Amino acid sequence: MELHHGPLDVNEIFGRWLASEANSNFGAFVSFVGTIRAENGIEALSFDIYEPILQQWFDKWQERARQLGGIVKIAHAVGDVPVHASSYISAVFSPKRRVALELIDAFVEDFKANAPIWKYDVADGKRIYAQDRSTPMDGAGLLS
Amino acid sequence: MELHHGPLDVNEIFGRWLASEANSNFGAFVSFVGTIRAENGIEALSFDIYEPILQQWFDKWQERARQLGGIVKIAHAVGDVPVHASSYISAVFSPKRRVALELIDAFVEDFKANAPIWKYDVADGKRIYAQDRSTPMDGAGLLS
Amino acid sequence: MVKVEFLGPIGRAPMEIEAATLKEVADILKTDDALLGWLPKCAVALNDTMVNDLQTALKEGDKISILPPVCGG
Amino acid sequence: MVKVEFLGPIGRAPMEIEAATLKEVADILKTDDALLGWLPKCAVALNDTMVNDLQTALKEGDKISILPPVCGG
Repeated sequence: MELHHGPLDVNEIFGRWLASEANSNFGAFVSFVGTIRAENGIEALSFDIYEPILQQWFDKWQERARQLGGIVKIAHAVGDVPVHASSYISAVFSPKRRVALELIDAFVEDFKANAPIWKYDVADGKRIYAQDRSTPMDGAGLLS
Repeated sequence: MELHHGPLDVNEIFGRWLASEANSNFGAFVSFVGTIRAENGIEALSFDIYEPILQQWFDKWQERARQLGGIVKIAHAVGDVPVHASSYISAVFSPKRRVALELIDAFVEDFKANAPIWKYDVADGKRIYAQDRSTPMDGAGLLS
Repeated sequence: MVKVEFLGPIGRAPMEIEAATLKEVADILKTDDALLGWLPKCAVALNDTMVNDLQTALKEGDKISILPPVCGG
Repeated sequence: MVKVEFLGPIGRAPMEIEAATLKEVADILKTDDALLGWLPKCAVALNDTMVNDLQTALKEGDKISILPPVCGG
Protein backbone atom coordinates (compact mmCIF):
# COMPACT_ATOMS: atom_id res chain seq x y z
CA MET A 1 0.00 0.00 0.00
CA GLU A 2 1.33 3.41 -0.90
CA LEU A 3 -0.01 6.96 -0.57
CA HIS A 4 1.27 9.72 -2.81
CA HIS A 5 0.85 13.46 -2.44
CA GLY A 6 -0.88 14.64 -5.60
CA PRO A 7 -1.49 12.65 -8.82
CA LEU A 8 -0.16 9.14 -9.30
CA ASP A 9 2.59 8.42 -11.83
CA VAL A 10 0.78 5.40 -13.25
CA ASN A 11 3.64 4.24 -15.49
CA GLU A 12 6.15 4.39 -12.66
CA ILE A 13 3.87 2.47 -10.31
CA PHE A 14 2.96 -0.23 -12.86
CA GLY A 15 6.59 -0.63 -13.81
CA ARG A 16 7.67 -1.01 -10.21
CA TRP A 17 4.88 -3.42 -9.27
CA LEU A 18 5.47 -5.61 -12.32
CA ALA A 19 9.22 -5.64 -11.69
CA SER A 20 8.70 -6.57 -8.05
CA GLU A 21 6.71 -9.67 -9.04
CA ALA A 22 8.62 -10.52 -12.21
CA ASN A 23 9.90 -13.78 -10.76
CA SER A 24 6.96 -14.66 -8.51
CA ASN A 25 5.46 -17.00 -11.13
CA PHE A 26 2.07 -15.29 -11.12
CA GLY A 27 0.19 -15.96 -14.35
CA ALA A 28 -2.34 -13.15 -14.03
CA PHE A 29 -2.09 -9.44 -13.21
CA VAL A 30 -5.29 -7.40 -13.17
CA SER A 31 -5.31 -3.72 -12.35
CA PHE A 32 -7.76 -0.88 -12.00
CA VAL A 33 -6.81 2.76 -12.50
CA GLY A 34 -9.15 5.57 -11.48
CA THR A 35 -8.72 8.87 -13.30
CA ILE A 36 -10.41 12.18 -12.53
CA ARG A 37 -13.07 12.98 -15.11
CA ALA A 38 -13.72 16.52 -16.22
CA GLU A 39 -17.35 17.06 -15.22
CA ASN A 40 -19.49 19.62 -13.41
CA GLY A 41 -16.83 22.25 -14.01
CA ILE A 42 -14.39 20.85 -11.46
CA GLU A 43 -10.68 21.63 -11.69
CA ALA A 44 -9.61 18.73 -9.49
CA LEU A 45 -10.73 16.28 -6.86
CA SER A 46 -9.06 16.32 -3.48
CA PHE A 47 -8.70 13.47 -0.98
CA ASP A 48 -8.30 13.11 2.79
CA ILE A 49 -7.14 9.68 3.96
CA TYR A 50 -7.02 8.24 7.45
CA GLU A 51 -4.03 5.99 7.03
CA PRO A 52 -4.14 3.74 10.15
CA ILE A 53 -7.57 2.35 9.28
CA LEU A 54 -6.79 2.18 5.57
CA GLN A 55 -3.75 0.07 6.45
CA GLN A 56 -5.91 -2.32 8.49
CA TRP A 57 -8.46 -2.51 5.68
CA PHE A 58 -5.64 -3.27 3.25
CA ASP A 59 -4.04 -5.87 5.52
CA LYS A 60 -7.31 -7.82 5.65
CA TRP A 61 -7.47 -7.88 1.86
CA GLN A 62 -3.84 -8.94 1.63
CA GLU A 63 -4.63 -11.89 3.89
CA ARG A 64 -7.72 -12.76 1.84
CA ALA A 65 -5.64 -12.64 -1.36
CA ARG A 66 -2.88 -14.71 0.22
CA GLN A 67 -5.36 -17.48 1.04
CA LEU A 68 -6.24 -17.57 -2.67
CA GLY A 69 -2.57 -17.73 -3.65
CA GLY A 70 -2.37 -14.12 -4.77
CA ILE A 71 -1.40 -10.65 -3.59
CA VAL A 72 -3.01 -7.23 -3.80
CA LYS A 73 -1.46 -3.81 -4.22
CA ILE A 74 -2.90 -0.35 -3.90
CA ALA A 75 -1.81 3.24 -4.47
CA HIS A 76 -3.87 6.34 -3.74
CA ALA A 77 -3.40 10.07 -3.98
CA VAL A 78 -3.66 12.43 -0.99
CA GLY A 79 -4.60 16.06 -1.64
CA ASP A 80 -5.47 17.54 -5.02
CA VAL A 81 -5.55 15.58 -8.29
CA PRO A 82 -6.39 17.61 -11.40
CA VAL A 83 -8.80 16.37 -14.06
CA HIS A 84 -7.37 13.70 -16.40
CA ALA A 85 -4.78 12.69 -13.79
CA SER A 86 -5.04 9.46 -11.80
CA SER A 87 -5.86 9.18 -8.11
CA TYR A 88 -6.15 5.45 -7.52
CA ILE A 89 -4.61 2.16 -8.64
CA SER A 90 -5.37 -1.25 -7.30
CA ALA A 91 -4.03 -4.53 -8.59
CA VAL A 92 -4.14 -8.25 -8.04
CA PHE A 93 -1.47 -10.79 -8.91
CA SER A 94 -2.52 -14.44 -8.82
CA PRO A 95 -1.43 -17.76 -10.30
CA LYS A 96 -4.52 -18.08 -12.53
CA ARG A 97 -6.92 -15.67 -14.17
CA ARG A 98 -10.25 -16.40 -12.43
CA VAL A 99 -8.93 -15.51 -8.97
CA ALA A 100 -7.52 -12.23 -10.26
CA LEU A 101 -10.66 -11.26 -12.16
CA GLU A 102 -12.96 -12.01 -9.24
CA LEU A 103 -10.72 -10.47 -6.62
CA ILE A 104 -10.20 -7.17 -8.45
CA ASP A 105 -13.95 -6.62 -8.64
CA ALA A 106 -14.58 -7.30 -4.95
CA PHE A 107 -11.43 -5.39 -3.94
CA VAL A 108 -12.36 -2.26 -5.90
CA GLU A 109 -15.98 -2.30 -4.72
CA ASP A 110 -15.08 -2.76 -1.06
CA PHE A 111 -12.46 -0.03 -1.40
CA LYS A 112 -15.16 2.31 -2.66
CA ALA A 113 -17.48 1.35 0.21
CA ASN A 114 -15.13 1.01 3.17
CA ALA A 115 -11.73 2.62 2.65
CA PRO A 116 -11.49 5.66 4.98
CA ILE A 117 -11.07 8.24 2.23
CA TRP A 118 -13.01 11.47 1.78
CA LYS A 119 -13.42 13.12 -1.58
CA TYR A 120 -13.88 16.82 -2.32
CA ASP A 121 -14.66 18.68 -5.53
CA VAL A 122 -12.26 21.52 -6.23
CA ALA A 123 -13.84 24.34 -8.24
CA ASP A 124 -13.33 28.11 -8.18
CA GLY A 125 -10.64 27.55 -5.58
CA LYS A 126 -13.13 25.95 -3.14
CA ARG A 127 -12.94 22.42 -1.73
CA ILE A 128 -16.44 20.95 -1.31
CA TYR A 129 -17.15 17.53 0.26
CA ALA A 130 -18.61 15.17 -2.37
CA GLN A 131 -21.44 14.27 -0.05
CA ASP A 132 -23.84 12.97 -2.70
CA ARG A 133 -21.29 10.44 -4.00
CA SER A 134 -20.16 9.27 -0.56
CA THR A 135 -21.31 6.10 1.19
CA PRO A 136 -21.67 5.43 4.92
CA MET A 137 -19.15 2.76 5.94
CA ASP A 138 -20.22 -0.65 7.26
CA GLY A 139 -21.53 -0.13 10.79
CA ALA A 140 -22.44 3.54 10.29
CA GLY A 141 -24.99 5.00 12.71
CA LEU A 142 -23.62 3.27 15.81
CA LEU A 143 -23.66 6.47 17.85
CA SER A 144 -27.01 7.83 16.63
CA MET B 1 -5.38 -4.69 -31.53
CA GLU B 2 -1.69 -5.44 -31.87
CA LEU B 3 0.32 -8.63 -32.39
CA HIS B 4 3.99 -8.78 -31.37
CA HIS B 5 6.59 -11.36 -32.30
CA GLY B 6 7.84 -12.80 -29.01
CA PRO B 7 7.17 -11.49 -25.48
CA LEU B 8 5.23 -8.30 -24.84
CA ASP B 9 6.94 -5.22 -23.42
CA VAL B 10 4.20 -4.61 -20.87
CA ASN B 11 5.50 -1.25 -19.66
CA GLU B 12 5.81 0.08 -23.18
CA ILE B 13 2.29 -1.06 -24.10
CA PHE B 14 0.67 0.28 -20.92
CA GLY B 15 2.49 3.58 -21.33
CA ARG B 16 1.37 3.94 -24.93
CA TRP B 17 -2.25 2.95 -24.25
CA LEU B 18 -2.57 5.29 -21.27
CA ALA B 19 -0.99 8.14 -23.23
CA SER B 20 -3.33 7.55 -26.16
CA GLU B 21 -6.39 7.98 -23.92
CA ALA B 22 -4.94 10.60 -21.58
CA ASN B 23 -7.44 13.22 -22.72
CA SER B 24 -10.40 10.96 -23.51
CA ASN B 25 -12.01 11.65 -20.12
CA PHE B 26 -12.32 7.99 -19.21
CA GLY B 27 -12.57 7.53 -15.44
CA ALA B 28 -11.69 3.83 -15.35
CA PHE B 29 -8.94 1.72 -16.91
CA VAL B 30 -8.90 -1.99 -16.17
CA SER B 31 -6.33 -4.31 -17.62
CA PHE B 32 -5.41 -7.97 -17.59
CA VAL B 33 -1.87 -9.23 -18.22
CA GLY B 34 -1.17 -12.91 -18.84
CA THR B 35 2.32 -14.12 -17.99
CA ILE B 36 3.85 -17.53 -18.73
CA ARG B 37 4.12 -19.59 -15.56
CA ALA B 38 7.03 -21.96 -14.99
CA GLU B 39 5.29 -25.33 -14.68
CA ASN B 40 5.60 -28.84 -16.06
CA GLY B 41 9.21 -28.18 -17.01
CA ILE B 42 8.35 -25.92 -19.95
CA GLU B 43 10.84 -23.38 -21.28
CA ALA B 44 8.26 -21.29 -23.08
CA LEU B 45 4.81 -21.27 -24.55
CA SER B 46 4.38 -20.65 -28.25
CA PHE B 47 1.38 -19.19 -30.09
CA ASP B 48 -0.10 -19.40 -33.57
CA ILE B 49 -2.67 -16.74 -34.40
CA TYR B 50 -5.05 -16.48 -37.33
CA GLU B 51 -5.22 -12.72 -37.60
CA PRO B 52 -8.19 -12.12 -39.94
CA ILE B 53 -10.64 -13.86 -37.62
CA LEU B 54 -9.02 -12.42 -34.50
CA GLN B 55 -9.54 -8.97 -36.00
CA GLN B 56 -13.24 -9.70 -36.59
CA TRP B 57 -13.58 -11.04 -33.06
CA PHE B 58 -11.92 -7.90 -31.73
CA ASP B 59 -14.03 -5.57 -33.88
CA LYS B 60 -17.22 -7.05 -32.41
CA TRP B 61 -15.91 -6.41 -28.89
CA GLN B 62 -14.91 -2.88 -29.82
CA GLU B 63 -18.47 -2.24 -30.98
CA ARG B 64 -19.89 -3.78 -27.82
CA ALA B 65 -17.60 -1.58 -25.71
CA ARG B 66 -18.47 1.48 -27.76
CA GLN B 67 -22.17 0.98 -27.04
CA LEU B 68 -21.30 1.07 -23.32
CA GLY B 69 -19.28 4.26 -23.78
CA GLY B 70 -15.91 2.53 -23.53
CA ILE B 71 -13.14 1.08 -25.65
CA VAL B 72 -11.15 -2.15 -25.54
CA LYS B 73 -7.52 -2.82 -26.40
CA ILE B 74 -5.61 -6.03 -26.86
CA ALA B 75 -2.03 -7.13 -27.45
CA HIS B 76 -0.86 -10.71 -27.95
CA ALA B 77 2.41 -12.45 -28.67
CA VAL B 78 3.04 -14.61 -31.74
CA GLY B 79 5.67 -17.35 -31.52
CA ASP B 80 7.67 -18.22 -28.42
CA VAL B 81 7.31 -16.50 -25.05
CA PRO B 82 9.67 -17.72 -22.31
CA VAL B 83 8.51 -18.40 -18.76
CA HIS B 84 7.94 -15.25 -16.63
CA ALA B 85 7.44 -13.15 -19.77
CA SER B 86 4.02 -11.86 -20.82
CA SER B 87 2.02 -13.06 -23.83
CA TYR B 88 -1.28 -11.25 -23.51
CA ILE B 89 -2.70 -7.91 -22.41
CA SER B 90 -6.27 -6.79 -22.67
CA ALA B 91 -7.72 -3.58 -21.36
CA VAL B 92 -10.93 -1.62 -21.08
CA PHE B 93 -11.31 2.13 -20.76
CA SER B 94 -14.74 3.41 -19.75
CA PRO B 95 -16.28 6.49 -18.17
CA LYS B 96 -17.22 4.67 -14.92
CA ARG B 97 -15.87 1.71 -13.03
CA ARG B 98 -18.71 -0.85 -13.23
CA VAL B 99 -18.65 -1.01 -17.04
CA ALA B 100 -14.88 -1.54 -17.04
CA LEU B 101 -14.94 -4.22 -14.32
CA GLU B 102 -17.75 -6.17 -15.97
CA LEU B 103 -16.41 -5.80 -19.48
CA ILE B 104 -12.88 -6.96 -18.66
CA ASP B 105 -14.18 -10.21 -17.22
CA ALA B 106 -16.41 -11.04 -20.19
CA PHE B 107 -13.75 -9.85 -22.66
CA VAL B 108 -10.99 -12.01 -21.16
CA GLU B 109 -13.23 -15.09 -20.87
CA ASP B 110 -14.51 -14.81 -24.44
CA PHE B 111 -10.96 -14.25 -25.64
CA LYS B 112 -9.95 -17.49 -23.97
CA ALA B 113 -12.90 -19.34 -25.52
CA ASN B 114 -13.12 -17.86 -29.01
CA ALA B 115 -10.01 -16.01 -30.13
CA PRO B 116 -8.35 -18.03 -32.93
CA ILE B 117 -5.09 -18.66 -31.10
CA TRP B 118 -3.33 -21.99 -30.61
CA LYS B 119 -0.97 -22.60 -27.74
CA TYR B 120 2.00 -24.97 -27.63
CA ASP B 121 4.27 -26.04 -24.79
CA VAL B 122 7.95 -25.66 -25.61
CA ALA B 123 10.16 -28.15 -23.75
CA ASP B 124 13.35 -29.94 -24.76
CA GLY B 125 13.25 -28.00 -28.01
CA LYS B 126 9.88 -29.52 -28.97
CA ARG B 127 6.65 -27.60 -29.63
CA ILE B 128 3.64 -29.58 -28.41
CA TYR B 129 0.01 -28.46 -28.89
CA ALA B 130 -1.59 -27.74 -25.49
CA GLN B 131 -4.57 -29.91 -26.40
CA ASP B 132 -5.77 -30.53 -22.84
CA ARG B 133 -6.02 -26.79 -22.09
CA SER B 134 -7.68 -25.91 -25.40
CA THR B 135 -11.39 -25.30 -25.93
CA PRO B 136 -13.49 -25.93 -29.04
CA MET B 137 -14.75 -22.60 -30.38
CA ASP B 138 -18.45 -21.72 -30.50
CA GLY B 139 -19.98 -23.73 -33.34
CA ALA B 140 -17.36 -26.47 -33.28
CA GLY B 141 -18.34 -29.81 -34.82
CA LEU B 142 -20.18 -28.31 -37.80
CA LEU B 143 -18.45 -30.61 -40.28
CA SER B 144 -18.55 -33.80 -38.20
CA MET C 1 -10.70 10.95 29.70
CA VAL C 2 -11.04 9.63 26.14
CA LYS C 3 -10.32 11.57 22.97
CA VAL C 4 -12.87 11.88 20.17
CA GLU C 5 -11.59 12.75 16.68
CA PHE C 6 -13.76 13.81 13.77
CA LEU C 7 -12.33 12.71 10.43
CA GLY C 8 -12.61 14.07 6.90
CA PRO C 9 -15.22 16.71 6.18
CA ILE C 10 -16.82 16.95 9.65
CA GLY C 11 -14.43 19.77 10.40
CA ARG C 12 -14.54 19.63 14.19
CA ALA C 13 -11.58 19.90 16.53
CA PRO C 14 -10.94 16.80 18.69
CA MET C 15 -12.76 16.64 22.04
CA GLU C 16 -11.71 15.15 25.37
CA ILE C 17 -14.62 13.68 27.33
CA GLU C 18 -15.35 11.39 30.26
CA ALA C 19 -17.04 8.20 29.11
CA ALA C 20 -16.87 4.55 30.24
CA THR C 21 -18.55 3.04 27.17
CA LEU C 22 -19.30 4.01 23.58
CA LYS C 23 -22.91 4.39 24.67
CA GLU C 24 -21.83 7.23 26.96
CA VAL C 25 -19.88 8.80 24.09
CA ALA C 26 -23.02 8.63 21.96
CA ASP C 27 -25.10 10.26 24.68
CA ILE C 28 -22.66 13.15 24.92
CA LEU C 29 -22.24 13.67 21.17
CA LYS C 30 -26.01 13.63 20.61
CA THR C 31 -26.33 16.76 22.74
CA ASP C 32 -24.31 18.63 20.12
CA ASP C 33 -26.69 19.94 17.45
CA ALA C 34 -23.90 20.35 14.88
CA LEU C 35 -23.20 16.61 15.05
CA LEU C 36 -26.79 15.34 14.88
CA GLY C 37 -26.80 15.32 11.08
CA TRP C 38 -23.52 13.41 10.93
CA LEU C 39 -23.98 10.69 13.56
CA PRO C 40 -26.50 8.48 11.69
CA LYS C 41 -24.07 8.31 8.73
CA CYS C 42 -20.82 7.88 10.65
CA ALA C 43 -18.93 4.72 11.50
CA VAL C 44 -16.73 4.50 14.59
CA ALA C 45 -13.22 3.28 15.34
CA LEU C 46 -11.64 2.68 18.74
CA ASN C 47 -7.86 3.07 18.76
CA ASP C 48 -7.90 2.75 14.96
CA THR C 49 -9.95 -0.45 14.83
CA MET C 50 -13.53 -0.32 13.53
CA VAL C 51 -16.12 -1.11 16.23
CA ASN C 52 -19.78 -2.11 16.10
CA ASP C 53 -20.85 -2.53 19.72
CA LEU C 54 -22.21 0.38 21.78
CA GLN C 55 -21.39 -1.51 25.00
CA THR C 56 -17.66 -1.45 24.19
CA ALA C 57 -15.85 -0.42 27.38
CA LEU C 58 -13.41 2.48 27.27
CA LYS C 59 -10.28 3.16 29.28
CA GLU C 60 -8.20 6.26 30.00
CA GLY C 61 -6.50 7.58 26.87
CA ASP C 62 -8.60 5.69 24.34
CA LYS C 63 -9.01 7.32 20.95
CA ILE C 64 -12.41 7.25 19.27
CA SER C 65 -12.61 8.23 15.61
CA ILE C 66 -15.81 9.31 13.91
CA LEU C 67 -15.74 8.39 10.20
CA PRO C 68 -18.23 10.11 7.88
CA PRO C 69 -19.37 8.64 4.51
CA VAL C 70 -16.44 7.74 2.27
CA CYS C 71 -15.66 7.90 -1.42
CA GLY C 72 -12.19 6.69 -2.35
CA GLY C 73 -10.95 6.00 -5.85
CA MET D 1 -12.99 -25.30 -56.67
CA VAL D 2 -12.86 -24.11 -53.09
CA LYS D 3 -9.81 -24.02 -50.85
CA VAL D 4 -9.77 -25.67 -47.43
CA GLU D 5 -7.15 -24.49 -44.92
CA PHE D 6 -6.31 -26.24 -41.68
CA LEU D 7 -5.24 -23.83 -38.94
CA GLY D 8 -2.98 -24.16 -35.92
CA PRO D 9 -1.90 -27.63 -34.83
CA ILE D 10 -3.77 -29.70 -37.44
CA GLY D 11 -0.66 -29.59 -39.57
CA ARG D 12 -2.24 -30.32 -42.94
CA ALA D 13 -1.46 -28.59 -46.20
CA PRO D 14 -4.40 -26.70 -47.78
CA MET D 15 -6.66 -28.71 -50.12
CA GLU D 16 -8.56 -27.64 -53.23
CA ILE D 17 -11.87 -29.48 -53.64
CA GLU D 18 -15.12 -29.30 -55.59
CA ALA D 19 -18.04 -28.55 -53.27
CA ALA D 20 -21.25 -26.54 -53.64
CA THR D 21 -22.12 -26.39 -49.94
CA LEU D 22 -20.39 -26.84 -46.59
CA LYS D 23 -22.27 -30.15 -46.33
CA GLU D 24 -20.35 -31.38 -49.37
CA VAL D 25 -17.08 -30.20 -47.79
CA ALA D 26 -17.97 -32.16 -44.66
CA ASP D 27 -18.70 -35.29 -46.71
CA ILE D 28 -15.30 -35.07 -48.40
CA LEU D 29 -13.30 -34.30 -45.23
CA LYS D 30 -14.97 -37.16 -43.34
CA THR D 31 -13.46 -39.63 -45.76
CA ASP D 32 -10.01 -38.62 -44.50
CA ASP D 33 -9.14 -40.74 -41.45
CA ALA D 34 -6.50 -38.29 -40.24
CA LEU D 35 -9.18 -35.59 -39.92
CA LEU D 36 -11.87 -37.65 -38.19
CA GLY D 37 -10.48 -36.92 -34.73
CA TRP D 38 -10.32 -33.18 -35.44
CA LEU D 39 -13.67 -32.47 -37.10
CA PRO D 40 -15.96 -32.79 -34.02
CA LYS D 41 -13.80 -30.23 -32.20
CA CYS D 42 -13.27 -27.81 -35.07
CA ALA D 43 -15.16 -24.62 -35.89
CA VAL D 44 -15.41 -23.36 -39.47
CA ALA D 45 -14.93 -20.03 -41.21
CA LEU D 46 -15.90 -19.10 -44.77
CA ASN D 47 -13.77 -16.33 -46.25
CA ASP D 48 -12.62 -15.44 -42.71
CA THR D 49 -16.10 -15.19 -41.22
CA MET D 50 -17.26 -17.81 -38.73
CA VAL D 51 -20.15 -19.94 -40.08
CA ASN D 52 -22.68 -22.24 -38.41
CA ASP D 53 -24.88 -23.53 -41.22
CA LEU D 54 -24.01 -26.68 -43.18
CA GLN D 55 -26.28 -25.57 -46.02
CA THR D 56 -24.13 -22.50 -46.68
CA ALA D 57 -23.63 -22.29 -50.44
CA LEU D 58 -20.09 -22.02 -51.81
CA LYS D 59 -18.78 -20.33 -54.91
CA GLU D 60 -15.62 -20.65 -56.97
CA GLY D 61 -12.56 -19.44 -55.03
CA ASP D 62 -14.14 -19.52 -51.56
CA LYS D 63 -11.78 -20.14 -48.66
CA ILE D 64 -12.87 -22.46 -45.88
CA SER D 65 -10.84 -22.46 -42.66
CA ILE D 66 -10.91 -25.30 -40.14
CA LEU D 67 -10.21 -24.00 -36.62
CA PRO D 68 -9.21 -26.51 -33.94
CA PRO D 69 -9.68 -25.89 -30.17
CA VAL D 70 -8.13 -22.62 -29.04
CA CYS D 71 -6.25 -21.38 -26.02
CA GLY D 72 -5.16 -17.76 -26.24
CA GLY D 73 -3.81 -15.72 -23.38
